[in-house]
Amino acid sequence: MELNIIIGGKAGAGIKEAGRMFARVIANLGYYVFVDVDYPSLIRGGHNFVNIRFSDKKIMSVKSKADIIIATDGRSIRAHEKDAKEDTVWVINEKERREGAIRAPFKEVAPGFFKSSSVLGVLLKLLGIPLEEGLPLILSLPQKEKNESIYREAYNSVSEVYKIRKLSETKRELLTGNEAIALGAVDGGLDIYVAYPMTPASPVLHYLAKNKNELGIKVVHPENEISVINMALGISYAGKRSMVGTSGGGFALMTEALSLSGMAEIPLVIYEAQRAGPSTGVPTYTAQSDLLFCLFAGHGDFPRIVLAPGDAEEAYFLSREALNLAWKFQVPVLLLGDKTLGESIFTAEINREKRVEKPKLWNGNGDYKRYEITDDGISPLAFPGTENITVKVTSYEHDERGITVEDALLVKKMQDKRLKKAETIRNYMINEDYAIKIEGNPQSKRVIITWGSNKGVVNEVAEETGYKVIRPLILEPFPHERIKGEIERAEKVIGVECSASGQFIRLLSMYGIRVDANIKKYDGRPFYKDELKSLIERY
Amino acid sequence: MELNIIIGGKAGAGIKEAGRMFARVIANLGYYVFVDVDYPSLIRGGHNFVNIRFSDKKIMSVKSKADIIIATDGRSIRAHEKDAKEDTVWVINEKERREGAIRAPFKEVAPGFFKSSSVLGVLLKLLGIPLEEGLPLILSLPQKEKNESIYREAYNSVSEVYKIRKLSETKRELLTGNEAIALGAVDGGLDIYVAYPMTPASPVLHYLAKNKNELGIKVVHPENEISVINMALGISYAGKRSMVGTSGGGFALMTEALSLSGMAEIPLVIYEAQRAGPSTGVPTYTAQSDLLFCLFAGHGDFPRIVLAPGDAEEAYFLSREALNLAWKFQVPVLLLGDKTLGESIFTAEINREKRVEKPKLWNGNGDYKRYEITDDGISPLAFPGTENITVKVTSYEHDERGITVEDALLVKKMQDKRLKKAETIRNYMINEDYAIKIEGNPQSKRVIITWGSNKGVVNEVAEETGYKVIRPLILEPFPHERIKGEIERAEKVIGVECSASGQFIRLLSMYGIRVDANIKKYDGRPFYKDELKSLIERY
Amino acid sequence: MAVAKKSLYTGAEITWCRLCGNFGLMSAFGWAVHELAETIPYEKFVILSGIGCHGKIVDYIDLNSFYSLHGRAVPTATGIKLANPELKVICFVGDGDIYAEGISHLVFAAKRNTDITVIVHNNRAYSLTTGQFAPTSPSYFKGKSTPYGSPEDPMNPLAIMLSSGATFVARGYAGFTDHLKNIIKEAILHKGFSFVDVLQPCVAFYNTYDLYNRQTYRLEQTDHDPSDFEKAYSKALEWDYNREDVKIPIGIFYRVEKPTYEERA
Amino acid sequence: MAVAKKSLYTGAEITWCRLCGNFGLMSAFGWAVHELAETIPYEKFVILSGIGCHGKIVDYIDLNSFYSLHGRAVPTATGIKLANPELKVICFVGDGDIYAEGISHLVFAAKRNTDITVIVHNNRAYSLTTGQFAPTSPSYFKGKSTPYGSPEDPMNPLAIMLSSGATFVARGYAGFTDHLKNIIKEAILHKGFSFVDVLQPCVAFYNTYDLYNRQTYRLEQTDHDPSDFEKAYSKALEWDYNREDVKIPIGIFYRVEKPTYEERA
Ligand SMILES: Cc1ncc(C[n+]2csc(CCOP(=O)(O)OP(=O)(O)O)c2C)c(N)n1
Ligand SMILES: Cc1ncc(C[n+]2csc(CCOP(=O)(O)OP(=O)(O)O)c2C)c(N)n1
Ligand code: SF4
Ligand code: SF4
Ligand SMILES: [Mg+2]
Ligand SMILES: [Mg+2]
Repeated sequence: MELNIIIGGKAGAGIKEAGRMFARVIANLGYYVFVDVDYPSLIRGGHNFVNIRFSDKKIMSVKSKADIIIATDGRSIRAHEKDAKEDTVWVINEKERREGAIRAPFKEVAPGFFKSSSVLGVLLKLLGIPLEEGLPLILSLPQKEKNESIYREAYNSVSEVYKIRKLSETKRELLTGNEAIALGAVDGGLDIYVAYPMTPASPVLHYLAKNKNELGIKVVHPENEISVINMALGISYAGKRSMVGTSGGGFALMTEALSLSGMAEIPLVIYEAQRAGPSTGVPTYTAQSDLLFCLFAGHGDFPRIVLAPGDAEEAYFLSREALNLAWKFQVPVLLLGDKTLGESIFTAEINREKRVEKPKLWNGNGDYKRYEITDDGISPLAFPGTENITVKVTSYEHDERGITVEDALLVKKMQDKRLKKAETIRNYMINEDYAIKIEGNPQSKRVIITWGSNKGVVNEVAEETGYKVIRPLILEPFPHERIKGEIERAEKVIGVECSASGQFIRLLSMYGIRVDANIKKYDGRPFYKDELKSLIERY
Repeated sequence: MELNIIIGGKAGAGIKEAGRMFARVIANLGYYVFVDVDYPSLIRGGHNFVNIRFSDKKIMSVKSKADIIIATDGRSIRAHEKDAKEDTVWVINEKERREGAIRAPFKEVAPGFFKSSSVLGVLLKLLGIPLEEGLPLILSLPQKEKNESIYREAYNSVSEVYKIRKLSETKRELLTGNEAIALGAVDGGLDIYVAYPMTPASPVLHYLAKNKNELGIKVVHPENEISVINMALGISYAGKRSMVGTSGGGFALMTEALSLSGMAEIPLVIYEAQRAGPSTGVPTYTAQSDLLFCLFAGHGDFPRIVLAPGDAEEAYFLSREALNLAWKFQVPVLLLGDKTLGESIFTAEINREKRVEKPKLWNGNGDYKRYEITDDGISPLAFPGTENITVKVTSYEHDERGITVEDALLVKKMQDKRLKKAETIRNYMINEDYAIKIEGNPQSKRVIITWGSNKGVVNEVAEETGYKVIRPLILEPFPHERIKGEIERAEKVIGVECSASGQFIRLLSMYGIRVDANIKKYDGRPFYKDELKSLIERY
Repeated sequence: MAVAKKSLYTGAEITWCRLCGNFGLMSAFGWAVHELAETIPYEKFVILSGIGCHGKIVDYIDLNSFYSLHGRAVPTATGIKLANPELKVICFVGDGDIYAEGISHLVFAAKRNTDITVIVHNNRAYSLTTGQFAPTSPSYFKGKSTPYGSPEDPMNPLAIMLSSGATFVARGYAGFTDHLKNIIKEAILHKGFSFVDVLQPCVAFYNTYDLYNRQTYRLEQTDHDPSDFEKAYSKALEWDYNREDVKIPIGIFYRVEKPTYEERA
Repeated sequence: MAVAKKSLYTGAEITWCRLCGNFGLMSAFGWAVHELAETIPYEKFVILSGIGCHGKIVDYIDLNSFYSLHGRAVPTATGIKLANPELKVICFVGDGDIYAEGISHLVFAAKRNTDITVIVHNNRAYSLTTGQFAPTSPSYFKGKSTPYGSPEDPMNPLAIMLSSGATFVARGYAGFTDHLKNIIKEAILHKGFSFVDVLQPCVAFYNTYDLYNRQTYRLEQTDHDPSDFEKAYSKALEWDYNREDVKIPIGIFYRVEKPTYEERA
């Protein structure tokens, strides 16, 4: 049992809200659900839609063709003709016309605002879900009386088409990737989140700002991204865990200080939520085309860690991990997401658990040297304010105490220290269980290799078409030996990614991993399941 | 006949000046000369030195061991003990002591300033070069009487050790890499140079600012690098040729607008003079560790060109070429140099010739569309101010007129246009004669592969040890097929680069090119000939 | 000499909210251009914008344009003017855009007296990013990044511009289109750096129509002398972008002639 | 209670030019710290710097330090203070560094009233990069990037700081070490954002000792009232960083109490 539903309407008309409420209802009934949110960069008007798929099996993708299309305005009818199948059930605004469509009263609470209650009412009735299942959500809205009457009227205005039954008593949890990242960071010990607004990373800022008191953190929104990252480095230097969040353009502005983080060995987590570029591009749409930039950003040689979650659960886990890794190794850690990961709604099973690893701390004996040369390249940490010592960090090449050096031997010595640290990181990371995931049909000799938010759609297609899926979650240090091991006996390897120039495939080739074909999408939309399946079937 | 001379002393004592004057004299006598300038980041005091090598054969490297060491202060004696051979001729300040050293009066024109005249006097006499050969240089200095008397006294204070004769009547030309870049840009049609000071790129700014009237250009020094690059984009949009110059940290700040240049298809040349990083690093020393950053900087997918000259002649040629390519293809072009290339003095043979190619211009018919879709992906240019049309450029994804689009099909269409352009660029560039250089012993099956300013030292060592040298001058689009062709029958391939993490080798591996060994230097100093030779001989 | 009026509309779909202050601002600018077109040909205008709701204006107006980056329109404009001094270069920027991200460029454009015009769509909020506090938001502003109220007091951009050397400093109100049109005309005609802070209500995140309708008054209707720096500065301090109970002067605060950057560079 | 004086010298080789104004500035700061150490333990101090000759100071002074990027010491300092409000955070920055590259951060630190101290080594030149004009260079300044004279008039950082909301604004002179020491002490003790512009002669690129010895006078020796904003502002305008024939006031121009950013954030 599964259905794919599109709800379209104007920005500001509560389309996203309707999608979220419906997802809540269906997840309460025990279903798995995935919601892709498609909206242009504007505040009111235009055309928004949510694409919702739910199923009794675990799913994490949507299809391009919908079983039900709910068009709350005339433009939505035209926009979604291409997404309809022959048997698609259409529900349109009572003021509009379309052959065979059900017409319903999509009422606004105020002019131009909130059609969500009416959409929910219509949709639940259509699916044969009892009115009571949606009521608590409606009653938690502002202007609840008005919303309730709109909801009831809408519910009663159409007839049942499907009969969706409760699947189990367990209500599934819903989470966006961004919420998962926020919570993961908090559970990894986040003290202060610093960010300048930028789609699609802003929801993390908003979520943390709203809940900062309960979560016990501080949230800062400074004047620009350069300030953001330098503030964060100050916070980490002073001994508190910091994290920043941005998208490609903002990240670009941070690259000077990224290199500082590498040189000064100051822990830092950067959440980079990719969107369709280059430049301002298509800012509310998705892409995976900042990959190579993130891997090599910053001048000079220094170690870094780059992690790429594929869904909300991995986002939670890797975000928490990112905080710990940054402090364990005193390096910048990039958490590389995208709009699809960040803003889609997932049914996720997350057991929140605080996990704050103690970093390597100074033992308090003798003189303190911030950049002490050690076997593993990692120097013990101490923080300003500690009695009898001074903690000196610097953007210049330096000696063990942190004083500038220019002498050839000393310069090489510190470069070697950081190379040593890179090796320590590599040895640790590539053995981590989660470095790569093997999914789909693990026995198959036909392989899809992909990364990030393609996880859901690729795994589903792979299961149906009998492909094995290899997906690295750690992109730097790159677990190439393990990938090669998994690929060894493959007869066919297909790459799947959202980048016009095929950045992921170029990364693979850097490690001698070749693919037979590369399926690229770069129109700002995620892969749809039916679309990807037919593309895969061509090979 | 060749000699290697080190002159050491305090910053501000005219050591660089002495090196430059001596290079002038010896080049006037028909010799080839190469000067490596080694100085820490400070204004007065500390320890500076120039390492000068001259020969009757073409050379472009220095050795670590010197035939003559001129130590103008006590510190220089200690600093250069390690650079002496058994038979090194030492000249030290008369106030100092060292066994077997010649003592000479290194006089200052003013306290702490300008020992250069005395150094030149001593050196010329030591080499048996007539006093008159240096006199014109001395007389062009400020305080010429005082300088002349110091020069004469110094000349007469020591005895001849060598007898360097005039080699030919042709005086060789001297040029730093930075001067060559400045002149190349001007001859490529530069209208306005925009830069914020940053070692080792600043000399281009200084040179152009000083000569702007004769060269017929404007020079602008704005408030920061972000302003620099955005100003330059404005200049190009308005139809004038712009160029910017910076080093790694400043380039990092430019990466957001680099992506804009890609999206808006605005011609731009960026000179990135690498120095030892990460971060502030060792700012007056050399490195090749911004390579991967430059290749992948900027969010999103967009075409770019990256050029890497190996000496002053190539710097002139590629800088001129960069201007033309930027306008031919309407893309950002990076000219990737480093401190060794930029600040070393070369004997260079440059025939200055203005070469300003006309870009693809709008034919004036019909409506103007800035992003017209064409067969080669290149849209005709027009500039604001043209009657009856509007020229609209944008950082957003756009239609042919330059108006924002978000629709999936239109987004893909423009991405495809830029992919098409990338292909046009690739086809053009990889067939360029200069895409790769084959040097050393072209018949050899033992190969060194290297890039940038290693040219001189690698070629010399290769000639002596019988290696073939492959050196790409175009790093993007990468001429990998041609490299592979050259490498096919090689028995041994050794990489040589100045990067701790081996960035060049990682670039090669991205295209399936593997090396058997990689020789890396990362202490901020260039490879010295004797040093590299012994390293190569180990394989 | 009457010049044929060119349509200034590109035909692109306008995606501002109904009643957004940007409409008034765009009209004022359009009128100003039409009036100026008597002496300045349309093709000599170049408009630029930052990123934000305000930025969309360059998609709508059919003049030469450069849709720049968030915070960066001003240096780009300076480059255009340097390259071709015959062009009239006007930047449409946002308050988040130019008072936060790009403040350095604004200060230096004023310092240099570069001959461009900067028009700030000052809605005192980050709107396109769905409502965060901005440098000129009042301290009680509850935005998405500061749901418990902004921890900062607003900046006074006029005071900063005057202190940075701007030679033309004005404030307009998008609700008084005709008055704003005159300011914009004067700003464009001014030789040197012109700065116009436009109070622009944002109906979605900070609806200030009532406030401005009630509190603004016109400097021309007082004895204000725009050639007097001290008076201009004290007028600039009259309203602190925070209080709602003081009068808000609009009009030209300051105007003085100085050699431009393009002349000196 | 007498506290044992800690040596504040790291032993690193000092590579400033002989007679550089930075020596006077460093002494003044050292004395201030020793005096403050009576009540503030040494380990509670954190010093930061930008990149330039000025920046080397953090290598020489044996206190906790963060040798930051060109122009970025101020946001880093804000982060430190947010993370640990018990620390006394002092930035040593250059005029190129913070009036050009990092001006946005300076304006916002003032606006926020973040409780840090910013000491500007204002030698009115880019020195470490061998002598280019800087934001406060006079217009006749011939630097390496402007060999025919700067095309810009100097900025007045005090006016900008006052207009940005700084709660402590002062100017010192590196040649009057004792006077400067007192200013620095007051600045560090001030709760809120403290800004000290220090006139720092650079003997290599802009030797201004004579000028400052001749022209400076002390505000304490006048009837200046630092609690009066208007007076502070007009005192700030007295010298435009250009003329050599007007008197240059040094001392504390303005001081007022306001809640700090750390308290409000
Ligand atoms: C470097 C960068 N950072 C962040 C953003 C995201 N962004 C887009 S619009 C905007 C704020 C807009 O506020 P404002 O400038 O006041 O414009 P308004 O929408 O209010 O007109 C931001 C932060 C961006 N595009 N670029
Ligand atoms: C991003 C960046 N741009 C440029 C530089 C090069 N740089 C180093 S010091 C300096 C100028 C220093 O001037 P100022 O801040 O006044 O310091 P001073 O040397 O005069 O003390 C510059 C531009 C840099 N380090 N980083
Ligand atoms: S969100 Fe505000 S500024 Fe943006 S279009 Fe709507 S009303 Fe205008
Ligand atoms: S160059 Fe100037 S600022 Fe730098 S150390 Fe020398 S005198 Fe001081
Ligand atoms: Mg705004
Ligand atoms: Mg300075």
